Amino acid sequence: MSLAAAASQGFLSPSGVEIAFVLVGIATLGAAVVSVTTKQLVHAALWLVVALGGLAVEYLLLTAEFIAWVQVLIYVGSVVVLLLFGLMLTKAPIGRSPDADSGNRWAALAVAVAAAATLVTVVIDAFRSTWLDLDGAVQGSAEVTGISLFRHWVLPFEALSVLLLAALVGAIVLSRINRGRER
Amino acid sequence: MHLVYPAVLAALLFCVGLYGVLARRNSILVLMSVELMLNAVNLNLVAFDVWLRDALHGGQALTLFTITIAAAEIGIGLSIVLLVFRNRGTADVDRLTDLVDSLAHGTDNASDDGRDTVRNADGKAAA
Amino acid sequence: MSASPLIQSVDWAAVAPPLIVAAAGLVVLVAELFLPEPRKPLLGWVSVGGLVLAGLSLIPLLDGDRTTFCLTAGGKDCSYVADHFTLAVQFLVIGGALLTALLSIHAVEEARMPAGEFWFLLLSSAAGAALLPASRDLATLVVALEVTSLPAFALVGLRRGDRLSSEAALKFFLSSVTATAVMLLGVSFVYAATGSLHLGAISRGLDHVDPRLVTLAHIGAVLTLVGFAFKLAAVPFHFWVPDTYVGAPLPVAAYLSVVGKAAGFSGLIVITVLGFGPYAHVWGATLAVLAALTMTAGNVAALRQRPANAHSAVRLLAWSSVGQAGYLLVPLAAAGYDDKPQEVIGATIAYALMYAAVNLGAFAVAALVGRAHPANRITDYRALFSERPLAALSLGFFLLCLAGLPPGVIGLFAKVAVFRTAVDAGLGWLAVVMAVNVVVALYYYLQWTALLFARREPVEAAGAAGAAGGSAAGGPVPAASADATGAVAALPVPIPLTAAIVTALGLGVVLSGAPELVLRFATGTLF
Amino acid sequence: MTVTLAVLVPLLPFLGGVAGLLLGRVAPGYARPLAVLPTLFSLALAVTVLARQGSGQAINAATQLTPTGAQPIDLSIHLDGFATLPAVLVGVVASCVQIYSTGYLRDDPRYPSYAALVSLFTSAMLLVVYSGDLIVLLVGWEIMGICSYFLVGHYWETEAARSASIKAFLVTKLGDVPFLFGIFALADDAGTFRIQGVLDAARTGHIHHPTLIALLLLGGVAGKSAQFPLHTWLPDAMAGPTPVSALIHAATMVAAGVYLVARLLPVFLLSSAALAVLAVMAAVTMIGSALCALAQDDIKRVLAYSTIGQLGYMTGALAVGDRGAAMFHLLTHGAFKALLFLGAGVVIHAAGTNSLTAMSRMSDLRRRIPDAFWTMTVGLAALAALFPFSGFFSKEAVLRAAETAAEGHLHHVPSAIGWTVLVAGLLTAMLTAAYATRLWLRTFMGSAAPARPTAAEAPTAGEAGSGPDVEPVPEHTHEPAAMRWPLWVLFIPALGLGTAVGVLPDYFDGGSLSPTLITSVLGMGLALVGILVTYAAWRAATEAHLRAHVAAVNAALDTDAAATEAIAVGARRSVEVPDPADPGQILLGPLHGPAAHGFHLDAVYYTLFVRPVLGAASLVRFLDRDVVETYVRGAGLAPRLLGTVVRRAQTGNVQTYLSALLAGAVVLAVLVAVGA
Repeated sequence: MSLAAAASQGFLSPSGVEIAFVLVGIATLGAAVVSVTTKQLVHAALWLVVALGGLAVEYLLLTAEFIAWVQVLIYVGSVVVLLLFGLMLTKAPIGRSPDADSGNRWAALAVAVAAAATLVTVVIDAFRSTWLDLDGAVQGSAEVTGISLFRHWVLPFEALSVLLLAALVGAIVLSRINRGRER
Repeated sequence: MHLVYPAVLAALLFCVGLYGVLARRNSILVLMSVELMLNAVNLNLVAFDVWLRDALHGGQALTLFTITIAAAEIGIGLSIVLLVFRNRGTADVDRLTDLVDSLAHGTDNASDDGRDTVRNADGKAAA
Repeated sequence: MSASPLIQSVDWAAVAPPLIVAAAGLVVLVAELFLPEPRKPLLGWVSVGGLVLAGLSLIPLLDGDRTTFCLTAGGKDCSYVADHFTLAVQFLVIGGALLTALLSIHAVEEARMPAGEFWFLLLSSAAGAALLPASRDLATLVVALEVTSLPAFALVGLRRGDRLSSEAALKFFLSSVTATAVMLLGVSFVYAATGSLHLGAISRGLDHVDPRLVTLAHIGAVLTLVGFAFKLAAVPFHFWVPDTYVGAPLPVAAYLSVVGKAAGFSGLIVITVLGFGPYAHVWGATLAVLAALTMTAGNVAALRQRPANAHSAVRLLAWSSVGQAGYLLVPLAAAGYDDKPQEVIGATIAYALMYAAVNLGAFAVAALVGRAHPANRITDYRALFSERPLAALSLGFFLLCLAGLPPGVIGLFAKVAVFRTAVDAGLGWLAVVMAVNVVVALYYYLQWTALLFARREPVEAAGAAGAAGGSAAGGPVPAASADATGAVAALPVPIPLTAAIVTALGLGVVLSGAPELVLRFATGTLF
Repeated sequence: MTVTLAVLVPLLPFLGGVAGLLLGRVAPGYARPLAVLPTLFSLALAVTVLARQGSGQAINAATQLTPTGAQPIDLSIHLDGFATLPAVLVGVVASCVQIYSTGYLRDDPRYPSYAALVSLFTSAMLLVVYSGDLIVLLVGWEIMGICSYFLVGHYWETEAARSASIKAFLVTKLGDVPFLFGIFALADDAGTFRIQGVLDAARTGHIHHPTLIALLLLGGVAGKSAQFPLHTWLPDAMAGPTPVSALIHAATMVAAGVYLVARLLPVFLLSSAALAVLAVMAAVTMIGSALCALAQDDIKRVLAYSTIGQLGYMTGALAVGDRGAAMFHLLTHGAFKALLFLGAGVVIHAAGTNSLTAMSRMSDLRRRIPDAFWTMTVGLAALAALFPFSGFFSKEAVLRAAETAAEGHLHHVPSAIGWTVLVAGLLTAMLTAAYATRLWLRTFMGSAAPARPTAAEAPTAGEAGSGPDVEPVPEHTHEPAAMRWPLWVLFIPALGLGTAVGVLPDYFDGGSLSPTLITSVLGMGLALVGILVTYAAWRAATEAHLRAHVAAVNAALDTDAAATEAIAVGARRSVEVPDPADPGQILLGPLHGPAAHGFHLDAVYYTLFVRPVLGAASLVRFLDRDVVETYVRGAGLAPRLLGTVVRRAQTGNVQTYLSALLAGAVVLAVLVAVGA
């Protein structure tokens, strides 16, 4: 497809979109790293918001508008709020907690570094000269995505409704304090 | 845009999430890290979808599904964490070792008894 | 593109089995709101009815292949295919769920689990597992796998006041979610390399991948397998199994050990055989290594179970199910080395059908004994024969089937069918590993079987009996275990539980008499 | 019709056994008829099948059991002389043993399960004999094994019985692993599990790895048929009840290995290497076991070692490619050895001990149990291969085959193999005669000189126990008829089966089985030498050490036979005081010590295998009382260590689990990436 075009595009002459993508990407990655290392539990959730928001910007830069809005709505709007609620309900300490990391830290670091080395090597090897053409028709407007969803992906979509319902029921039944039947 | 940028970003984000899953003690923070891993995958899918100019938009569709799945998982995961917290007063994953099958005899009886007392207390509460 | 119809056509008969199961779940959920408390047990029977109905809906599909949710443009790939493979696995899933439901009816009552939610979650999980073998694109597969797993997390944690139950649920949840993330990463790589999520298109695409993407495609293929290998409890993705089974309500553990595994191996089969056919050398070798690791780890860990430890019975069954998962993987690995992989994986189906019947049976007897002995130690099974001869004989039969010894003929033949696929594929080393494992497994299955028929320890020797039962430090056994001797006979057995045991026993005996009923799957192609 | 009858032959005892297991507790009264009648019926049917089949063309009938995979598994029956004759032998011995057991274990509370297991065992053996398919044969083979472990452990209260059953399980399973691979490799080469198909493939040269397959199969054969170096479980298995020893460890199960080689002999003949291994195995087994038998004190252990030796004759015959001779010896040996064991049961009951030394202090055994005396005398004569008893003819058939091979008349058998078997066979003939004589003299000619003049004159026996001589029982009435008549039934074939020598070739491959002059003279001569030397040594020994002290164990004689034996089994270790009056002591000289302990092979195995396992076991202090639970103690060291590792990995910390999960995924990915 657009592999041929890649040859003409060097890494040393970045386009505007690329510069924006890389900058936002660095910010996203930084926020993610802080989120998994900070000792302040609530801050971790807030840094996660930054990272997820950064990803939404990246989606926009990749012309996937619909996904970007869904990302903002679902993640930033509800998931993080849920997580914060969870932190409150489990009486997580506000402020620094010295034992935020488990004893497994070094094993975790080793596995993560090994995984990163593998994945990055493979990905760079695979895509080092692949050009992503963003100039054509919009790929991810709400209309395009919606049409493809209902034309080609009806079955998983339907199955997903069962999933959501089950998750809802499951979450309710688990978090309901024991009462009702046995009383 | 070079496809390498989103792909490498996704790979790195995935591994950051992976580190968090393995290193965090509070289970809610572990959940957050899982979210990072899933989001990394989403970035991958969107980038590939755009690059491939997929007529079916499989990548974006799967991204939407993944977001939904992630939301559902967070919901049920949080309720499980709350349940654990209610039962033991902690949400630290590395303290959940009651189920380990001890090599030495005796300690498992203790956990068994503990379980029975919980059940009994439950029964009394019900009565 | 605009000429094609907007919406995919749907063949409702083809999708009936998972649809009916899901619909039954909804019915139960709604009905619970209107049922007064004393009538709640009805919900269980409604669920059983729904599952029977779903099973019956398989019959009209027997004639052959049906496809639905096909692409309206660009290719003939379909998302849902009801071929013989699908039907066989759906039969297994629905049957397994049915037996689980029978097991659960009294357990829901006694553990005071919320009835409506329990049945809804069970049925929606079963619906996902029934959808899985029919799925022919990665999006549906991922969603179906999640539909199978998510309700299961809640089911495991449903004994809400119990520390172990919630701990088990959290462990299961975290492991599963992580495995899902890894799998999705693999899916994204496969998507990048082939440009499609439909298995048929992936298979065609893998034949001529851009050379620069070959490594990516390989890694993607392997990582995609991880999610399903996790459900199947292949080593090293098995760690959640013993802890989760022990902590979960017993019927749920039985469900996971059968239907969960069915979801795992059917997903693996669909993906490897239909999707990653051109990469057979990769996944064949991978699965062969996983199979060897899995059966060895499962069996040796089961061997090391202490009969006097709490929950040792369920834990032993858990480890044994890990070992059995290894056998299930063998034909899959062999399929990677065969020219016609579709014909090899039938042995897995045959083995799984045998395993489902007898393993559920074993769990049913464990549930029966667990009523009198909540700790469910293996030593609690001593002299079961003198108290409940039928239950003891059934359990003995189930264990012998699992071990592959006569009179559990079907276990032996299923093992031989599996073994033969390895030999035929030239996987001599795997066959050797399997044979050694079968011998190793004899020890713990026979040990348990013999215990059923042993004489009861004299009451005054109860303390010594505990020590003799295999304790390391000889710690005193709680007096409850001595007092409870004979208690198994005292408690009445609920009818559904009896029905479950009898059904499983009947299946096992019929299959032992006529093994060709399942072994015919081991020949010819199912797709 | 014949096929239907043949199907019923294994089926009847199976049904009887199952019914016995089910009804055992509910209705113990049915246990006896359920044990005896199906076996008798099945014997009658087996005889009918033999009569109808005669020496005619082999019948093959099959129904496909599983239409699976490349090689279908058939439920098939193959009826020829090699099947019908052993079936009758199994039927006769099993019937005798069942009847005998009704008397022998008459007060045993575990009789119902015991009898049911014996029935199951009989059915499995008949299945092995009739089966035309290797997988079905394997099923029978394994059932026999399992029944045998349970039966050896019948007296599970005693340490000896427990460890014996574990040992039997482990040693035979050690052989079964290569055996299983051998069968699958064979089926893979031949393309079928049908024995007939395998033989056809062997004839047409489709077996591509005959040496490998034959050696793998030999592993299982050595385990099952107790051949060197896997023979050590058989003497210990004598801790089981005597009728079990008679049925399983003499006449049937141990013969199954020999039987299998006989059925598959064409495959073995393709490989000279396998034949050579077989011959060496046979020679070592024969001579070694005969020396051991000469040094044993326990009457049943003498018989056990002699069984090993006689099985060595059969494998020797197979090594020289004559399966007719092997089967002939299998038949006669089955008859006279079962007779000897059942007789030994009577003797043990009457003497209250199973120690030969103690028996040699009893002067009146011969008179108290005349049935046992006469029948055992004939049995021992047959064992020693004296003319005209049955053992003579079958042993001569073996020697004749070895001689033919030694002269190089057989193109597929190297003459060195023939010489090995011939020389070992002749030497063993002498040793066999010697230990048979020793057994006879020590048992029945006790305390020769003082033929019990007065009660006061028997101080040794008085010291030995309180039972027999303090209050002698003039008319010994303890043995019920059920224990006496089987002896006389078995007496007939032990005496006269040799006369079948003219007919038998028609049932087998057709080669003549009649003795030749030169081997007969050599064999008889050597046997007579053995007898005379032993007698002389015995005379010298008894006169020198008439009053040696011995500590023997005697059980009260008013208990039933099985209880007597249970006590004797439990006390076996205490009687191992060397007795200077033993002719074996004189004959063997310095060899006596090692021979008495089976040449310390057990000690070698102990250091190599058992000690590490026991070390682990004592660490865990795993002390369950049940027989089968102790299997676990015998589990090999490697699985246990591995199991510990796997269990230790199960830390309970979910992050450890996840680390392993993700690390596993990374490792897989890296491996695949590198591989790609």
